[in-house]
Amino acid sequence: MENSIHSYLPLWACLSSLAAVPLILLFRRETFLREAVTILAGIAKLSFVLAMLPIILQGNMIELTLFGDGSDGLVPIVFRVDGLGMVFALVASILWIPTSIYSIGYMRGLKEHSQTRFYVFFAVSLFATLGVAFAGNLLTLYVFYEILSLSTWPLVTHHQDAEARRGGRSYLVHLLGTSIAFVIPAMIYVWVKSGTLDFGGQAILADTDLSYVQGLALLLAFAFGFSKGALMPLHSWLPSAMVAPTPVSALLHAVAVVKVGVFCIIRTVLNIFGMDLLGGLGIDLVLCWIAAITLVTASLIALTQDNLKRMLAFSTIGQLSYIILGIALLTEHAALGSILHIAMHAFGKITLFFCAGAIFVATGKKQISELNGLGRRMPITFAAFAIGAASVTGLPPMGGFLSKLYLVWGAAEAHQIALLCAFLISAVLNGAYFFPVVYRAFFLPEPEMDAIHADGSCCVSGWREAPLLCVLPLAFTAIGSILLFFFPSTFYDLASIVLHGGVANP
Amino acid sequence: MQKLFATIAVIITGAILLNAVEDFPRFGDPHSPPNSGVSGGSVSSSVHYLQNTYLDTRVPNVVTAVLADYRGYDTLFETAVILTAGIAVFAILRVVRREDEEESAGSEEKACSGEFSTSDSDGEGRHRVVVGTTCRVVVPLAQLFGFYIIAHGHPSPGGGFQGGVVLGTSFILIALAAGLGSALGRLREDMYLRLACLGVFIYAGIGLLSLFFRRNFLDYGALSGLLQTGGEEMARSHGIFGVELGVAMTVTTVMFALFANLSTRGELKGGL
Amino acid sequence: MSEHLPVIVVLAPLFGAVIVGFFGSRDRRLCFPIALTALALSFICSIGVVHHVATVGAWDYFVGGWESPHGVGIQLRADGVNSLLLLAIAVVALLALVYSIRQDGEKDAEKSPFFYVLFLLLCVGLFGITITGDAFNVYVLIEITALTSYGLVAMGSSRRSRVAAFQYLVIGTVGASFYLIGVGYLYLAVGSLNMADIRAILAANPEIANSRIVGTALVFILLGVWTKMSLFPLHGWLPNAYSYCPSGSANLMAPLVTKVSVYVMIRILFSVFGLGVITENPGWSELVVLIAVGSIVAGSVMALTQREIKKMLCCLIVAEVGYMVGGTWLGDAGRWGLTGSMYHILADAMMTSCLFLAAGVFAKQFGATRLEHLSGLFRRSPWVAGAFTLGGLAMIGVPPMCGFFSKFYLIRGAIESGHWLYIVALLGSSLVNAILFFRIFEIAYFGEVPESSEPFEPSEGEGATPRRYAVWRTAPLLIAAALTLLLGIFNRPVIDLIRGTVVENTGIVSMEE
Amino acid sequence: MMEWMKTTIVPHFNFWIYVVIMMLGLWAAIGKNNLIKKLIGLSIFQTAILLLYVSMGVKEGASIPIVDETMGEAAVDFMAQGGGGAGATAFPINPDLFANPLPHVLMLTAIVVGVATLGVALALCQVIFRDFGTLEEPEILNQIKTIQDDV
Repeated sequence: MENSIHSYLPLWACLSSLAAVPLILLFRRETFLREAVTILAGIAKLSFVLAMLPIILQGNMIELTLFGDGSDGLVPIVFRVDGLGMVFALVASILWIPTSIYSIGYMRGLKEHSQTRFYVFFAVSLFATLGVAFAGNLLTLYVFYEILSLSTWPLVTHHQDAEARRGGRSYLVHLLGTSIAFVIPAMIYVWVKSGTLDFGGQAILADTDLSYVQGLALLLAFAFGFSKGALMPLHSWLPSAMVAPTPVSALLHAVAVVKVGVFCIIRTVLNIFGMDLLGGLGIDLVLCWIAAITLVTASLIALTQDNLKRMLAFSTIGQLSYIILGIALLTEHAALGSILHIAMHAFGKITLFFCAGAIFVATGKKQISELNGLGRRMPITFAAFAIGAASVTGLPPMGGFLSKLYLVWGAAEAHQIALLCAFLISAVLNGAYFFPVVYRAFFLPEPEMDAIHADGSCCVSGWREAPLLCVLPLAFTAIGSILLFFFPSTFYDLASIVLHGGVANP
Repeated sequence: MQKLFATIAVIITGAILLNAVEDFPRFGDPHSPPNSGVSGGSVSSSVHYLQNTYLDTRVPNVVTAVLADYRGYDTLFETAVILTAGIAVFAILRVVRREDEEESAGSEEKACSGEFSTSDSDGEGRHRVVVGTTCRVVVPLAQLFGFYIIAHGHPSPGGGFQGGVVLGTSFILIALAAGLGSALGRLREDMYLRLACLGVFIYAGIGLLSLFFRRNFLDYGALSGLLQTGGEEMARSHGIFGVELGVAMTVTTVMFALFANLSTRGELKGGL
Repeated sequence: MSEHLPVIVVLAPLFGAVIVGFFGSRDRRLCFPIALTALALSFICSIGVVHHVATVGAWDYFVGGWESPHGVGIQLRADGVNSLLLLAIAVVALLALVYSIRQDGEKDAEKSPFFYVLFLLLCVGLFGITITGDAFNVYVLIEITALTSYGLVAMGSSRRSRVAAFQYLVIGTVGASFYLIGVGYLYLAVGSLNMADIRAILAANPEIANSRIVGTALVFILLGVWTKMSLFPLHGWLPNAYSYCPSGSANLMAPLVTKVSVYVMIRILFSVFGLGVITENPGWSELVVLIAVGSIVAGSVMALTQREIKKMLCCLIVAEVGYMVGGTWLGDAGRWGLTGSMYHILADAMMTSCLFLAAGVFAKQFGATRLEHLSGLFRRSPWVAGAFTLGGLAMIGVPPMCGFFSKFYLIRGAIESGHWLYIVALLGSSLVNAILFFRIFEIAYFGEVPESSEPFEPSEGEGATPRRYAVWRTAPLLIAAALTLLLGIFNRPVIDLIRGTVVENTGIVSMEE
Repeated sequence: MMEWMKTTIVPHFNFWIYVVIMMLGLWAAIGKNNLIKKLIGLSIFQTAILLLYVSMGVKEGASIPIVDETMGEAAVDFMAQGGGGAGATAFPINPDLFANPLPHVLMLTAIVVGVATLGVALALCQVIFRDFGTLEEPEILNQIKTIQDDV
């Protein structure tokens, strides 16, 4: 059924953003050229990914092995594009372009320093993100995972002040510390145990005689080691990383970084353990409950936050656990929902972050309690915010509805009523922390006129939207979330390819 | 504390070493592995040396032949070790004073002119009649003897190291008897450092020559064509001699350099 | 001439040293070009050797043409392990040489020709140790390396450098003498000095191989090389010696001298005693791994307490040595630990070189010797800071830097052989490295640029034009950083070559296991 | 006891002597405080190793390893007449008559190394004395503690 096609496309897709780095450095004085390079690289990346899409949709895989063929017991660097990787790559590369445009608006609007460095590391982190998406074995995955951790550190700490220092430290201690302490030994243990790290074919550990304790230890090592997935109690880096400029938070902490975390955990479940082994050992429930607890707790914490970005951060933690819980349920529909949720949540959450940033650029406000009445000044932004919030909460007709539907369906299928309730409670809580914001913005009166910053560009009288380059992307992604409800077929097909290629017939 | 630690360490070391003694071959055993090889195996290299040295090199003194030919690669680096010592002592100890340079150069000039001169600042030269005279007699003899040892390394005990030390001693003798300045007049500092390098260069250069005859490094047999000798054996013999000359040059100069620097704390003035 | 490459690698710096010594004192401007030519020749030849080994196989060269019978002459042997090390030595030495280009007005300019002579002789020693196939020849070359090191350390500007050099001398001589005792015992037991010959005799005569003489020989050879490589608890000399020597020579010694000693240990185990000694004496290898763990822990803890950049790096060397010794003695059946150790020799040479070059640049360009002085470095000199960052990341073991891949194989070996403590130490030390380096990165990245942000003017009259030489110092640093990255990305060919040699040789070993 | 001495010490007395000398030297090199005494210890230590090697090469009834020229020429003639391999019984040079040359060669190297090391060490001592005014290690270390200057 599956053919693997040898092609260099995945490599080019990864490298296209890396290749932009020297150009960005070269044009560091000409800001226009520099930004044009960023956007062109994004377009190039997207077109490479799109070029691979039809091949994947036909049920094929694309493979590229560098440095050896793995026949001599060593681990080569392998790129393999399958459905799961494609979903993630598609999301990341589509969203990079609006983020680039947005960051131009944002960075210029705030006259940030060191913009060249910002664009350079942004490009590098996209390189690493696609590398993770296309990684064909665990070693490759890990390599790109670490590149991502490091290349985002300068972005998180962009402001270079005491707060950024704290945030950056927490970021690294969590991400680097856990990956060195847990993932490396777990990865090599898997290698010793099974002799391979390759994701192709059946799951790596499927044939090994893991005991319950070993299996549990490995699963926990991976789940917490890939701490970009922000499972509690290793979640605290995510809120503290919100010191980053908003485009960084938007792309990296709603899309790339955290999704890399859950992506890795999905890989762990599907390709390292395999659903059968996890179910057989009975360790899936442990992961389920960790995720479920994270889910509810994070939503509750989000309720108490006043800083808009921190609230979004905790919301992200909760939504990530949706994905992890979905895959850990080990039912077909839950897995489908979980993969779809990668895409849906990405579009929704990036919209929300864009809005937060746009509000900050236009008015300098960060706290939810300050947003009273702003909806009338910034209707586009807040409309987009409402759409994004609805999508993340899971209301129709937004994309998030579909994925959450499948997730709940999967939970029911697995007869896990408690987990089903966790989903529902969390969905209610999502609504509870998002809609007060929308309510405040549109229906509460504005406190005083003169407290508003005057540096946002004025489009229509009375409107004080953020710069056009900020508003356009958020409108685009908001519309994207709606469109995903009506046209989810690409992602749906890809997700079912994952499940039927990797799960149904293992 | 330190002594206690040292005692413990030394006792442990000694115990380990003595523990193995019982397995050792008897003292003077002609059939111990080093002397004749492992029983049942091939003969040890020393037997090969004893039997074939004369055939291969026409050098009766096996030690010389092994030193400079069979294991000449070792000896090359041994010479380099000596050079290193000379250079290192210079680098560590030598006090270079730029202001004084002209002045000291002047005094060297003066020293050069004098015959076992009494140019030292202490001016005690006239009390050294006995020493000076003895020195005048002994130094040429010592140098001659040094050259003899070098040249006679083939048929009798001797060779570049031994001869070089004797030659070096002759210069030290001059320094002791007539002052360092006098000795430096005969072997100036830049000269002896250069000669030390030249010695190693001669050694390695002779070895390198065989590369041009498409033979391996230090294969003196390749030089037979160049030296117009009858066979490779004599070429080896000559090669060994050339190498010994290089060794002697380095050893002589470095011995003197060590003395000169150490006896004057690197100032090369005054002296003992 | 191409059939003589193995010996030319060693001879080029020797001739270079001699020629510098001869002409250098007359015209000091000649020293640098001559030294550069010599090392470049070595570099080219070592590429040739690597190419030959990779395409044809192990390369034996018999000095003096004494090929038969075995063990009469001195044999040079290049295989998958040491040919790469030759290349690494050549690269690191070239970088250190370019870095150490002397300035005309420096205060000890009269000695600068002799600095180059010692530098080149040190390279001779390192190349020679690496390529030789004779147990006694190793001793002679160890002594060349040691004597030149003492001289180079003592050339430091601080009073402390002399004391450090003296301590180094005493300990180094004791270490080398232990090695000599070990070789003597070995000679007493088998009557040969040629490594391949000894190996054959030991393999053919198990009763000799199991005798107490050979056991004692192994113990003393190991004690000797451990002293030389500063394995805990024999590490006392290293931090002082390398932190107080002039940075030009520290760049050469710190990356290479300990690494070459580790190589000697591997070579002795591999080609003389056979890897059987590790697997047949599990108790002893357990002990050695424990010592290695101790070294890792001690090195990391000491590094945490240091506020001086160079001293901190020196302490890290102790920990890195622990990695390699432990990896060698893991004794796993697949020889992954050994593979990892061998790769780590190369990787560590590159990254230590990068870090020491960076420390040198910090000191010369910014006058920064302590961590606090690096404040605002990323703003003052992004390139230098970036290169240092790459080196630090490699030390932490972050992919795709080379430090990661060695740990990858080391841990595999440790898991297969069940040395969990070693894994904990290895990962713990990675985390400590992460703390250490990110502490520096934070200072450098967040810290304010100091008031006197002008290029640092060397105080001791080191010349009025430091700018002119800045590029000579930064270029090697950047190259070293790039190589650290490239060695990581293209680790496969390297690992393949090492693996080929290991597998080939373990085939011989496995017969007696 | 006597028996043990007869089997262990007497036939290997050379090793016992060397080990004892070596221990003395090593103790001085590590344990003494004075730098010059350390060096003396180091030299004794190195010299003891020479003893080890040289005593290895001793053969009972053998002379110095210099092959008589007449004997050598006889060997050349023997080979010229195609008289078997080097190991044949009639070969004119009997290796049992000569001491083992290899240890001597090796020790020549070791002596040279020892001299070189000693020279460098003495130079270092002089510099240290110039800088610190003492050769007692504890005093030097005390003085070093007070330096917080250059690198």
